[in-house]
Amino acid sequence: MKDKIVDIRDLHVWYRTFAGQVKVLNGVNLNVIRGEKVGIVGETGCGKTTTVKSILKILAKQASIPKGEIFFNGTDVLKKNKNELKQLHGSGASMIFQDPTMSLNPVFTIGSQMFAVIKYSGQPGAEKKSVQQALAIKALKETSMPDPERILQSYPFQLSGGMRQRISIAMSLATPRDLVIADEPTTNLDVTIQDQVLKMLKQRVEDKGSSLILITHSLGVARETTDRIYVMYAGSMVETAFTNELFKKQLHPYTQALMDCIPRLSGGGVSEGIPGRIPNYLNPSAGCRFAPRCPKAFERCQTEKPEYVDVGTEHQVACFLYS
Amino acid sequence: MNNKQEKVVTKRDKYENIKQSWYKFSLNKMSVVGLVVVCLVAILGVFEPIIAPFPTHVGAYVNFKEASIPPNTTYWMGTDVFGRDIMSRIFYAFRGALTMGIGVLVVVVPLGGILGLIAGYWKGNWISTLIMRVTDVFLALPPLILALAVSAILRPTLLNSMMAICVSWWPWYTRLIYGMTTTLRNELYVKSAELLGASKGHILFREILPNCLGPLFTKMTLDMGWVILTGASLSFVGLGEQPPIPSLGTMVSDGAKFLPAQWWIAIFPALAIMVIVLGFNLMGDGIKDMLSSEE
Amino acid sequence: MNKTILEVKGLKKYFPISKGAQKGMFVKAIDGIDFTTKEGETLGLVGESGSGKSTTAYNVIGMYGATAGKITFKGEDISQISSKRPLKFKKDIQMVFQDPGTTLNPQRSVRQILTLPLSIHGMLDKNDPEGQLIQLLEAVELSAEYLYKYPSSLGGGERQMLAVARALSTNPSMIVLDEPTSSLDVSVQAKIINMLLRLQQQHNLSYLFITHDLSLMRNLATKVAIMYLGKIAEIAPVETFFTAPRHPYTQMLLSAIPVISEEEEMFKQAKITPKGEIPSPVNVPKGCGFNTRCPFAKEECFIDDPLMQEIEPEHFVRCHLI
Amino acid sequence: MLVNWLKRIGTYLLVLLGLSILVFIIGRVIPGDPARQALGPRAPEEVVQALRVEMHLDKPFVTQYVLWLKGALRMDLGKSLMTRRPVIVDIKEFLPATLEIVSISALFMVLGGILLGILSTKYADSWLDGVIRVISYLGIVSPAFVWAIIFILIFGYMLPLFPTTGRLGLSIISPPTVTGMYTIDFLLNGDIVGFKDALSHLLLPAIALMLGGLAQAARITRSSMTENSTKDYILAEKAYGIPERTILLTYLLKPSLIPTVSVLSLDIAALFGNAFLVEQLFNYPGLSRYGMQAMLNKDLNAMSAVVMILGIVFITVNILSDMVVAYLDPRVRLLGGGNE
Repeated sequence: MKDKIVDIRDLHVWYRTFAGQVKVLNGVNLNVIRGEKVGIVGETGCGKTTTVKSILKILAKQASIPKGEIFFNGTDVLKKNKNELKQLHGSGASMIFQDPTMSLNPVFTIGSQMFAVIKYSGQPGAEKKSVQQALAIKALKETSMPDPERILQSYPFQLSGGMRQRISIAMSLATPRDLVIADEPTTNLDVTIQDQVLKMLKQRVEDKGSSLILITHSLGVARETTDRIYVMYAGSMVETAFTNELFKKQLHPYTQALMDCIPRLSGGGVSEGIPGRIPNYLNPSAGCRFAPRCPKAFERCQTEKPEYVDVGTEHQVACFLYS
Repeated sequence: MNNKQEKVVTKRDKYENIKQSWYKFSLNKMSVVGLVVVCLVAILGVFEPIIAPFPTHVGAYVNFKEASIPPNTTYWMGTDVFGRDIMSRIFYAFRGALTMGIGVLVVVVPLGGILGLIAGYWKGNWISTLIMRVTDVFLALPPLILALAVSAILRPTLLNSMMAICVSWWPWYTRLIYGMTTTLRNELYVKSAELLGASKGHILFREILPNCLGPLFTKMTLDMGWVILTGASLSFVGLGEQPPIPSLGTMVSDGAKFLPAQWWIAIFPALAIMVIVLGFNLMGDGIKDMLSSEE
Repeated sequence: MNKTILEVKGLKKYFPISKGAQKGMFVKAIDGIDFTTKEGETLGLVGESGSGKSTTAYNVIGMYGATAGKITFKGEDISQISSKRPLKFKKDIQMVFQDPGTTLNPQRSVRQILTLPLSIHGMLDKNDPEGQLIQLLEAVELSAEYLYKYPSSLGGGERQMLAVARALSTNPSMIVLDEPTSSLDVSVQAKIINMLLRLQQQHNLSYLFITHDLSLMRNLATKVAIMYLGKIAEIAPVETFFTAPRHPYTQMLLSAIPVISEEEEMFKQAKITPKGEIPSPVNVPKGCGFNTRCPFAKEECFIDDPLMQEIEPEHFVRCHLI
Repeated sequence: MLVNWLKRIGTYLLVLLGLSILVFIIGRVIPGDPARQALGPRAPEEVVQALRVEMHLDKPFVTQYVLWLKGALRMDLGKSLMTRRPVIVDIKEFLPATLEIVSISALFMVLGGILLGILSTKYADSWLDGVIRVISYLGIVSPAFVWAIIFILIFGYMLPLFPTTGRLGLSIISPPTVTGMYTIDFLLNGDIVGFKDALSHLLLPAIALMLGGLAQAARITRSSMTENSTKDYILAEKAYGIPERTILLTYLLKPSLIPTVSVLSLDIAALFGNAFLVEQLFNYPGLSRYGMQAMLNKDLNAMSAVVMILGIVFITVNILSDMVVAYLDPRVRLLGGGNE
């Protein structure tokens, strides 16, 4: 079996709120093979960010993980204590965030932040300033940044959103990483900048041979950047397949409905959208969470939670139409 | 959908709101402690003639036989040099303290608030700069000193010391509301009200002000404590309520002369001040948590 | 049937810079644009951040007064700021903003929000005020129960529908929409787009629709104008705009859009790979603003700014290559 | 950049001028006759009248203000009715004493407040956090003069470790005045015994003064650090494996200090206000006590002088805090965006 960088099994994550426990993740299964680029596509509130944050154990204080395992490089992250985690964080994974105004520390220069990242990445000789400087400039050049020396001295607020996201990418790949996680890295950028940043991210990940988890709400972005796509709805995966396979044929009713809502460059109008609202996570129904909005739902969907079933080469779906 | 249904739905929304707010308020147990303390102080202050063991001791009562008795079963907090029961006098002083707090806020909040609204909304033109520069001048002095200077002019009574604190306290509210209004006036709902042709009065008092109430109530609760504290400081130097009417500041300053032998004369009023201010501070924090928006 | 409802001539909007190194200079948000819209039509304004599309919308609605040029609405001049305009224009042109989070006052109930425009313009139906409001809600597919809710208990999509209801309340003839669905999910966006199209049919509304999403524009607009650095690069009816774009920037933008089907790839045949970033609108490059990023830039493009040319009826392009 | 600083100092000078007008109005509105007050009821009318002329009380209000202002600029602040000496002499004597106390409590406040803030963030929701929060509540809640009384009670009588009155022990002769601050003058003079005695006299009033500010600083630091700890850039740094301690003490601390500094500058200025009562209780001969008596005895010249000095101190503290904020926050430094 190709070795799996990340293997999440039946992960449940709950958040403590004033009204009680909000059961966001309801049994998530996800795996990433070494060197593979995996996309997670889903709408607001489906739990995409919670899933990746639980891999890096940077969930909010109110979050709790009642059930499930997360294997990173073969060891279960949830069982690890503080210093064991150091190795995972040191050279294991890195994360790029959505909002360019918040992804870099506003009161430190770009240089001081990059040097710190390199220093604690466990690279040989990383303590020496000169090595840090060299690696940082090399990383910035690889992300086609003009005049890296000036960039290292400047502060985040002096740079445009596009440049800041490029710096985050450079930072995450300045030292070899097993896994890069990008949470909607280009959502706040203009289309022409987004195109350049996505192509560059894909290029850098391939050159460094690390694997990528790309979170996005746009199927188009996922189609252009990833090898395999997980479609997520209300706290669990509903369908997963190789990218070109998924765009040829969608199996799960939610994925089909999502496709029809996307306005096409070739025109022809859009569907009437998906009726109803995202389920309330406070006391979600025991059955399939898409059932109340699903045109093909039948009695069994209301009571039973569909299992994740194989329906072809690497094509899985969680729906009673197929099991 | 007639009025009855409207009542039901809004009532349900309101009830839901209250339950949610109480949960956030009581999340931190200390805020509940604060609320209890404040209620206790209010009850003791208002119903002092009934509750206090020696209501007559409040006035110009003298009984040297009972002078300077340490705390015992009859006089729980002991008596002062004139033989008056300290606990009853503290209860009465609570009433003075609360009247001072409420009296000052009732004047200062509307005055400072409206000036802040005007200065904030019309930021950039001369009226706003004038208001804010005058506010800066008043805030260039620590509030206690300005209050001291003003009360030193007037005859020392409770009312005059309240006026003195009003003079030095209104700018805090102007600056608070000014800060919020300058950001709120760019919110889209304010812009759209303007574009619809709504009157300036509507925009200031129905669109902007309701969104300032959260931090405003928090500051008012905290300030109840600070105003009482400043009032106590004024009466400490003799500029507040004149004897024989008891006020916490005067009781502390009189008692200070008899330290350490008759320690209780000064210590109990001092603790009383701490308790009041503590109560309002804890409650203020609770209100801040309650009104903070994020879940 | 459809005569011109809105005409913009040589519109300019400069913002003076009061602080920092560039003190005394101007941000040239709009640097001379011309376009017209007919009744019942949707003009789409497309462009990236800093192109001036939102500023144009704010000028039409009257949040800003024009620095130069003229805006005429149904034959009357509305170039000045909204507070200086006669009340009837505040009734006839309405706006829907981008951010669902702040477009409705969180401290006022839906009923108060919808009543405000009606009471300002004296259109309150005395004997059945509730019925009138419920009718408005039903026009945007919201149930009567929403009347007594507060914005905080509504989803992003529902809030935008309410914003549309507020805009509809004074039955205007034009609605300006500034990226109304860009912060919403695709499934919610689809609902709103279809609703807007239906309302346009029923009330013969004309829309000025601002967005950065060209695929959305393809399914909504009758005519599309693409803006770059405060100027219009190309205007064309929607069919020609997507099948035969002539301006290099339009082609670059089309080729940058991530699409989800093979037939859409067909529209990106120009394959101009996007490069560089939009320069700052303070010191606009000499000649054509796009010369720093244009693969076909000739020597002439760096000298003088090309003029708008009408290469086909209703199809204008501002480029030296034509 | 310089233009910004000049503009800022310009507004502060304007505030100072406004303050002088405010103080003058308050001074002059005093009912009763300051000249009669100074000379006492038995003084003959013409002597009182002469004093009144000398104090320009007969001239119209505006000219009185202009004369006073001109005098102030020439350091001639008129005579104090209480001490019968030029006010400037009193100030030279009393100001250093108060400055000494205030600077020590400011030092305690800044270092202690930030340290406690960091500790309670690091050990958030642990027993230590609980203890610190209780201390900070007690500190915020109780006025300086209550702490003064408690200290006098404990250290004055029960366990006399520290002196609770005056500036120097009776046996110690005051050092040759260089700065006017005893601790420094003793050090310059190499007199360690004197230095220790002066310091011990300072300790209790300084601590009583600074507890409120210390608690406030701790609370603000804690809340802004907790808020910043969930921001994306901190999560990213954790994900990169930067050790907890480095994140806490550099990347989280620096942005979180910005709100603390502005609160601290207000509290340091407020120290002078609270010093009024503390100096009274510890009968510490500082400027605040002098100002207090001036107010109680309606000594106009002394009162105006003290208030003006407090205004100047407030403005200097504000300018210092603006500088520190400019250092902490590059956006303020480079964009010149002053916080109102």
